Amino acid sequence: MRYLPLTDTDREAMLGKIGVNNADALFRDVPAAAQLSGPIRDLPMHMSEMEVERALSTLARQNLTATHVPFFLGCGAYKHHVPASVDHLIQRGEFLTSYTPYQPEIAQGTLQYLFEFQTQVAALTGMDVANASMYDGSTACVEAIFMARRVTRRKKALLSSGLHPHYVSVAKTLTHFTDDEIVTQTPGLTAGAPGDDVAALIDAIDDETSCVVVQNPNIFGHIADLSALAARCHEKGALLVATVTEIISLGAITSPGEMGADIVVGEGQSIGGGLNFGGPYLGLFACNQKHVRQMPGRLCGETVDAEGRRGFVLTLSTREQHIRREKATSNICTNSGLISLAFTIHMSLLGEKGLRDLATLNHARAVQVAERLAAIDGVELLNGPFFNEFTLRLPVDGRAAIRHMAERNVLGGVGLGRLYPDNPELANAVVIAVTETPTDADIDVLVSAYEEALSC
Amino acid sequence: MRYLPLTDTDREAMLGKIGVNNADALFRDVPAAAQLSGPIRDLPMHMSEMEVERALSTLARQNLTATHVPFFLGCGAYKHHVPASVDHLIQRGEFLTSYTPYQPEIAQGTLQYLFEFQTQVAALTGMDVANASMYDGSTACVEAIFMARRVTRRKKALLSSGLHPHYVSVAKTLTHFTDDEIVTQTPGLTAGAPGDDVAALIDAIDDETSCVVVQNPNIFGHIADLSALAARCHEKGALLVATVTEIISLGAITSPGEMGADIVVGEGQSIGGGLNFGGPYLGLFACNQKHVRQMPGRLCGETVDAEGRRGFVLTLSTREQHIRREKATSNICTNSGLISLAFTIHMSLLGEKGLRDLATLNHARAVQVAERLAAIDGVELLNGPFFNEFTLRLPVDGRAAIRHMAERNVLGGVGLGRLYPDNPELANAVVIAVTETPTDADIDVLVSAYEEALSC
Amino acid sequence: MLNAQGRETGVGNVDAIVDEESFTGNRALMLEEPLLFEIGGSSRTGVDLPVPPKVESRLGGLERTRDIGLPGLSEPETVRHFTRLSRQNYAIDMGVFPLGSCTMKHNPRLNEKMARLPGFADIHPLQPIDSVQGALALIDSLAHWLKTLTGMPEVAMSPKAGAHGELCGMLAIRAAHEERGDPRKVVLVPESAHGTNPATAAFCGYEVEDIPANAQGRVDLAALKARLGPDVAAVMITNPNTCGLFEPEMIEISKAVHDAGAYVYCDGANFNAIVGRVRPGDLGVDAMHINLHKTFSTPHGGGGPGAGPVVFSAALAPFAPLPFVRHTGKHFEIVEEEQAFEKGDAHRQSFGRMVAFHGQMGMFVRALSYMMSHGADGLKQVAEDAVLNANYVLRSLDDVMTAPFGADGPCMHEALFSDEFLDGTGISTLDIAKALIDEGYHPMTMYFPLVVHGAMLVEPTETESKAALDQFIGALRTLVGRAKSGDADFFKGAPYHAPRRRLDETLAARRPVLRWMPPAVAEAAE
Amino acid sequence: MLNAQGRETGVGNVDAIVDEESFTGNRALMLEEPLLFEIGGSSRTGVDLPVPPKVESRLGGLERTRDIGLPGLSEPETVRHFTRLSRQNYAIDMGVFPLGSCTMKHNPRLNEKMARLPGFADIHPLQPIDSVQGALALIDSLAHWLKTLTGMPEVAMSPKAGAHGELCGMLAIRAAHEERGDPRKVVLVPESAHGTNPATAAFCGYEVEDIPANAQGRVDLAALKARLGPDVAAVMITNPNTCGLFEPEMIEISKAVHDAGAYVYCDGANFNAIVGRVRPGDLGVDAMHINLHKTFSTPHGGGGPGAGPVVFSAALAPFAPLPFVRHTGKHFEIVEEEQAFEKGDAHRQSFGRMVAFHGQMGMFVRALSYMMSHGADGLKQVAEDAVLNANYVLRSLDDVMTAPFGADGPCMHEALFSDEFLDGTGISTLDIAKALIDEGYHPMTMYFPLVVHGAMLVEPTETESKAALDQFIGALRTLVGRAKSGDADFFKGAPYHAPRRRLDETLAARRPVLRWMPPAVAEAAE
Ligand SMILES: Cc1ncc(COP(=O)(O)O)c(C=O)c1O
Ligand SMILES: Cc1ncc(COP(=O)(O)O)c(C=O)c1O
Repeated sequence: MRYLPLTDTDREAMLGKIGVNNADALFRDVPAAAQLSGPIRDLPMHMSEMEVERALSTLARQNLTATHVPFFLGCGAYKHHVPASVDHLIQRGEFLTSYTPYQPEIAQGTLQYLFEFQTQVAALTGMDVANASMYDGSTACVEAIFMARRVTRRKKALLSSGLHPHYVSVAKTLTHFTDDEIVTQTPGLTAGAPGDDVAALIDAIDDETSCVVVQNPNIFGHIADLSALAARCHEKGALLVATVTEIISLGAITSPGEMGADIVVGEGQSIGGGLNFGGPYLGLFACNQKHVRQMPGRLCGETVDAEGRRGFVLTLSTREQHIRREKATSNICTNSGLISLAFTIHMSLLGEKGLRDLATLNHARAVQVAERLAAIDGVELLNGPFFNEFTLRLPVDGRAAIRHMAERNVLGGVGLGRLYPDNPELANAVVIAVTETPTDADIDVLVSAYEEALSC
Repeated sequence: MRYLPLTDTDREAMLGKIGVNNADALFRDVPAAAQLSGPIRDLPMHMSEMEVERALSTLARQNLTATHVPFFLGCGAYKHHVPASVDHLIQRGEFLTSYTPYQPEIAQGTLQYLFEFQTQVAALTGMDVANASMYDGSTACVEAIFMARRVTRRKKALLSSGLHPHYVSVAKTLTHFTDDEIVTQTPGLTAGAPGDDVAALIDAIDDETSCVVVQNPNIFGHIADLSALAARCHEKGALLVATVTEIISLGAITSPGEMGADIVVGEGQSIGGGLNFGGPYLGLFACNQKHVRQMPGRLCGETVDAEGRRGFVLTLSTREQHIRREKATSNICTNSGLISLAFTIHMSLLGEKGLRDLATLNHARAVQVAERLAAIDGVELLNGPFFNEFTLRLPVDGRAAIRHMAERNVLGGVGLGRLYPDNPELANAVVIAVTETPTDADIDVLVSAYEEALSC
Repeated sequence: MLNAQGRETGVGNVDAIVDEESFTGNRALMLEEPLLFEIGGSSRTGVDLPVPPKVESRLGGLERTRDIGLPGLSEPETVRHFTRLSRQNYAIDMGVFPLGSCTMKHNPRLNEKMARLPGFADIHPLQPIDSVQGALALIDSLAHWLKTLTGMPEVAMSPKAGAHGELCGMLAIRAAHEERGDPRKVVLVPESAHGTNPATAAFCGYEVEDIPANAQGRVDLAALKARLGPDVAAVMITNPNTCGLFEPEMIEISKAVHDAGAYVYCDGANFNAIVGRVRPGDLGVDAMHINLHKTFSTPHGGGGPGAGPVVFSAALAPFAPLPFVRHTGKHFEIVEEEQAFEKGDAHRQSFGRMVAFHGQMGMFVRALSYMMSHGADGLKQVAEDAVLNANYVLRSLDDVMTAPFGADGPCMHEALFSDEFLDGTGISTLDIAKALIDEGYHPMTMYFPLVVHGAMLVEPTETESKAALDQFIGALRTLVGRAKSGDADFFKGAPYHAPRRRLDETLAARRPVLRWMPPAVAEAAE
Repeated sequence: MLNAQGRETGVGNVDAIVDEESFTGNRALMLEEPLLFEIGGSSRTGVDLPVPPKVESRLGGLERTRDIGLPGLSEPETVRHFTRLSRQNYAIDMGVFPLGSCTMKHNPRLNEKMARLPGFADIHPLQPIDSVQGALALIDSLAHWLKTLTGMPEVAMSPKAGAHGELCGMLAIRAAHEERGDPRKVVLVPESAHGTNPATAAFCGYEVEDIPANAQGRVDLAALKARLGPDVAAVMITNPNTCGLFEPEMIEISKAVHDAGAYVYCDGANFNAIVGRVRPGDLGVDAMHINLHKTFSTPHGGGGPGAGPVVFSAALAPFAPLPFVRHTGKHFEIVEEEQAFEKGDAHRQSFGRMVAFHGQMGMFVRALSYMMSHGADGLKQVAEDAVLNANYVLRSLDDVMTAPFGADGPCMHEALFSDEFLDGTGISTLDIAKALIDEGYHPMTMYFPLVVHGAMLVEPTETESKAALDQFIGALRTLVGRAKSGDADFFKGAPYHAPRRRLDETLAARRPVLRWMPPAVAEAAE
């Protein structure tokens, strides 16, 4: 076995040192009833690297790959071009094969990029501080709801109908057995402002409300001004939790922090991450200084060493499970380390200028495509303002149309029936994301694919 | 420009420090007649990474790729499975972006692997010492001819007709303007021993002969015992230069050193290297201790540092151009550094056991395929002994048959008409290499492809 | 002696020594590196982009007006910045990393390559099902491996890490009790458990109570039985436990728990010790998470990402979360929403979705690649070598260090020591750890588990060679000798050669600085 | 102060210092590593292979009988061995690498990715032409870039590195003279030329004679004219030359050489200084090699591989080597053999093949990727920034170091210093270089070119930022100050912090040990 360095001679010698005759003797605590004789049945024996590579490549080839076809899917996961240097750097063994930086003297590499990551996320979201990452946007979102409860000592969270339905489900699941109350509405496709329920939320906030959770841009691509909502939250002593699933949007639109959000959570996959069929992704979590001790997850902080040189350490860990156990702010331990590194690297490459230009490019391409598709007979563009994603109402079932295109190697968007199976009002709607990646040719193919799909 | 760190502000400040107004002033030594005004015409302006990747990927997709089809080509370049860790390690910046180890205190990484590489090559070839690599097998081969001249002070080199025709051409080209004499015969396809001219060579050696250059396995895959030839060379004061283009063969057959060769040169691409359409490859060069000071190329040697710790340095550089200039043993400077690292890593992974098993596997698969193809009507297997490569005589033109199969996505071998366009005797012959990489299914496809190609 | 270029080729001044710092602060290949914000510029960028088409903005007046305040770097500077940072880290690729409970084993590069195949890395979670059949087949096949290796009938693939898996398991347990109309409130957790166990139980609204341990570092069965009752929903057990010991009475424990109408949650973080040799299903476990980033070697990546699939017994299977992959006979489908199983599906009672999309695909590919490479035979060998290495370390050190449970026989995959052997030296577990850093090692886990004073938990894993272990043992024995000879000053000062000496964690916590600020702002803030 | 786990969180003993070596010889992250043969074993392997089918051997009695004597390593040990070795290297990715004449610029990772596309990396040089049209198109397009950038009508793509390119150019020159029936014997090469120039000329059977230089470090035109005559076949000139200076009289030089019936070979190693701004074709050059691994950033890889395509003037074009790619109107083909052009082809007079197959495809992909990324505008900026950086270094140091040609005006891409400023200090160029190592830099080129005493040739390249240069300048100024204050002992002892102190090259050459031997054998050999 290529991964096992011990030779039989080594094993002999070591068993000798230990003073037993064979490996079985080392497992003597295992009840006889649970001892297996040979290798487990129903599983293959070891394979050469070549054979494994062949088998897995065969599976990989059975998927329709985004780079190989015109691609326009979004709804919480976006395809952006990630510079080659990002993947090169995160594969350095010193990053890839290290552990959580528990020994700071030999983990300054990890600690410093975490400090840089926290700074970038805080700056992007317009907040004071950010943590060292959560699993993904959906888990960051529910952690924000729990944090709001700790801060406000209230239990009622209002969820916007524009919040990603998976995020809503996760919040419901994790609060199901706690005494938290989750209030949600099913979204309506108001033309010009699909899923925009800011007004309704403002009215709904009461003295039991711990927080209001909104997404911007929302699941339909709509973007809204959250200032009034924030003001109302603060009047009522509730927190505004803003969710951002397309982080690139913050290069073009006002940050939630500037609009008054108290907690900003998000999905960071767009910067540095790939699509990866949904994971691993990158949970972003930012808030204001005054709430920092209620934050979930790891935090990296600056300090000095014995010789007075600047250095970094994990800090405020009395919030965390390994110190606080059942009183911890969260049970999270392993987070999204390496993906936050990819984010930090890609973000350093972009810089302020690159991010703004990239966001501008995304928006311009999306507007272009939206206008061309809206021009197709029977297609209605539902969005007023949007960033790089928008919703169309088709004269036919959205999922069917998308499937029809996929069979012709065009990945033309997400049929909302996929996300809202029980909501007939959304059955004909599709959400289309346009990033910097599609070529002009891809866009032409998309447009004719829609024309073709609707004409049959 | 993403690769250029200077900002215009930086440039201003620096021009100021230098005391000129603009960059043009720095080029004042360039004759006005040769000064270009704007960017050179007929070339595109800079492109985003995304666009470059797209353009090059498009070209790449226009080639029929070995991994994607049944593949059986050899003749000096072989497809072997290279473990993923090899490519990972050679991409470490400390290896990839370093220079020739001229400052040994901060180049021990490179120097130690060169020392390991030299040891591996010497052991494999059965010689005392090896250098730190040449460009490829063909240039190593001609350097051996020049070295033989320096050692013997004679000018006549006899080249076996089993030597790769490209190697023969290179030797002819590089000796064309020197007063060296190159004696060659065109190969004959003697059944049982194609290209085997050991006997003829033994007769041809005379007192002017500086060296005899043979290849084993030869271009037709035939393997021969070189001991008698070596003995005769030594009798006559000539050197035996053995060339190995499939280095994996040395895991199964007796090394040239053991058969009495004085210089062993070879192509190391089979271990750690890819096909790369012919380059970069890896020139191997080994000889015996007594001739070391006549060797071309770099040598790494062991020494100690000021504190007495073992360390490595480039040594015996008085042979080299940067010290010896026109009296150097060769003009080579940049060699195949990183490819020799890949070789060293792959060779360490294989080890004695892995290399022998791999060679056994190659031979067994090749024998299997040879027998199946020889069973086809009208197909004649010309080889007696062979390793993983053999020659067939077809009832039709070899290149045509190969082209026919390629159009059907089968890369079935090399038609000898490609290598010997002026030798009608070889027109119907094809050389087929079988390594560990083809699957049983690939082999079935190959066999039917030949049946089909011959039946039309 | 001079060479032909006229330069010396000797060794220079052997005795010279240097004290003061260099101008740059660098020490040859040990390089200092500022924060990227200190070298970057807001007009600098490491990307080029095509010019956008001219369109009328549709941002609805929400255009960003204020600067973000994020300096950028050119690509050369970026590559250098992160390369220099990386060199301040220790990693498995560099040497022995015996961090107990973390299973720091070799990460095969094949797995990295496979995870990057465009067919896996570049597909969207919401693509039409028929366009991702290969991906679903992979998830299904990994699920088969996990169920077969654990001897359990069901597995939930979506949990994102071990702690998330614990949550998954406990939610299923809670759902099962609710279903029975018997919502219990208490979960029993041994003091030796990892912090995530009690934290998770609390997260699901349970009260956490301690399970007493016996003198051998195992669960005290009698005490447990005594505590079990109608209020106990579940027992969370780690087996092998965090002392690196197997629970010999596991079957009885499970039986007692079941008899009391409760469920057995097993923390599978230590599965590496028994993989391929023992199936938790045969021990009566109802739910167990598997850290793919431990046992199945998906890299830890400096803290993540991981993956924590959870296997379930028949009793809990119906409550498993969404989504899940199933084969309909003609193709694979993924069940994402409650609505999807009106048709009397086994999962009707699913407790729902716990994360967006379908789980850690990138980790799934790596884990399956790892499993296929080892095969059933190789995995069994993994467990045996992991346990062999740990016992070898235990027996090579227990004469000079204190092995609290050493006398009771072999350990599993971890060798546990207490700081008793340091009594009176004034030297602590922390000091030993820091001194190991100078020797070129990552220290073992310190001060965990809490049941042993000044714990040192050594987990070599199966991918360490005997030679590597012998050198590690030699280094540790030397340090222990030095400690006993009472050279406390030396230890208190360690590490000496690392990029940093000891860091002031007290200061960091007292005055948290959690982000960089532009100098101006920072001063203002003072 | 203790944390909740009961461990200290302070900084420990600040004043403690450590002198003696560690048990392992490691210093935290600076790790010692034995030879792989000292850790490997002959039964060990890091690969698994399928079992071979049973067949009757056809090795004809040549089966290997003796052992090879090559220990193997498992994959974990291999990855660790080479990772640890790599950490003993300096590299561009780590910091400023101002090695004059080597153009150590940033190597974009995109190029590495592109070169690994299976469509390029995994095709065989002898595949049927119609199955490699994309590869031939790439070579053709790179050829177009090279011809356009140099303003020359023809290019030979197959040379494997710069020196091989020189050989290519000189062979073409020799062939051209032979064709004219006027085989000349002498090639003129300035003393400042790189060693490969005279070595190459000799390799082609030419006698090498010196070209005198003038006081400004340029070719002495008058002296050159005086020497030119019917016996001179060619002049090899490096422009910009190895002193980092442009030859202002290049056009006159070329004219004089041509008038004398000889050819101008230009060493293009320094093309980076003028790429996109000056076309050698406009200077009368007949042949010039281009080091793709310098100007076009294909990585140096610790010594190679490189690529050295050669551009030719119309006069030499017909003599260019085989093979070459051409487009027949309907597709690309590659002309490999003399036979292929009986049909009155322009290349009828080709001097033949100089290497197997078609050249360094892997490097071609990287170079083209680099060129497309920069474009005509970016490449011009490359030359300007490279020259700007060099002049900035020159003017930031010429007040404390000796810049022999500094007074004559700007330099090109390299700043050249002599060791005059060290006179009387007892400190040499070598000592300064070794002291720079401790500061975290790779030293500049030392003792080359030979025309300047104790030369220090600094080539920053365009991919260094101003901040990086300022720190480098600061470090060098500090060292120079220290040298002048006469602290020779310090310099003679440097480097202090590198993995090794100065190495004994004298010993290495006197008693060459060029390979590892099993201890037994080694002793016997003593
Ligand atoms: C015993 C034990 N349980 C649970 C966990 C938590 O797993 P994860 O970090 O993957 O969330 C760990 C990991 O450190 C562990 O060691
Ligand atoms: C001026 C000069 N000429 C020629 C060469 C030789 O080029 P290569 O090393 O690619 O053979 C070099 C490279 O060091 C050089 O600097």
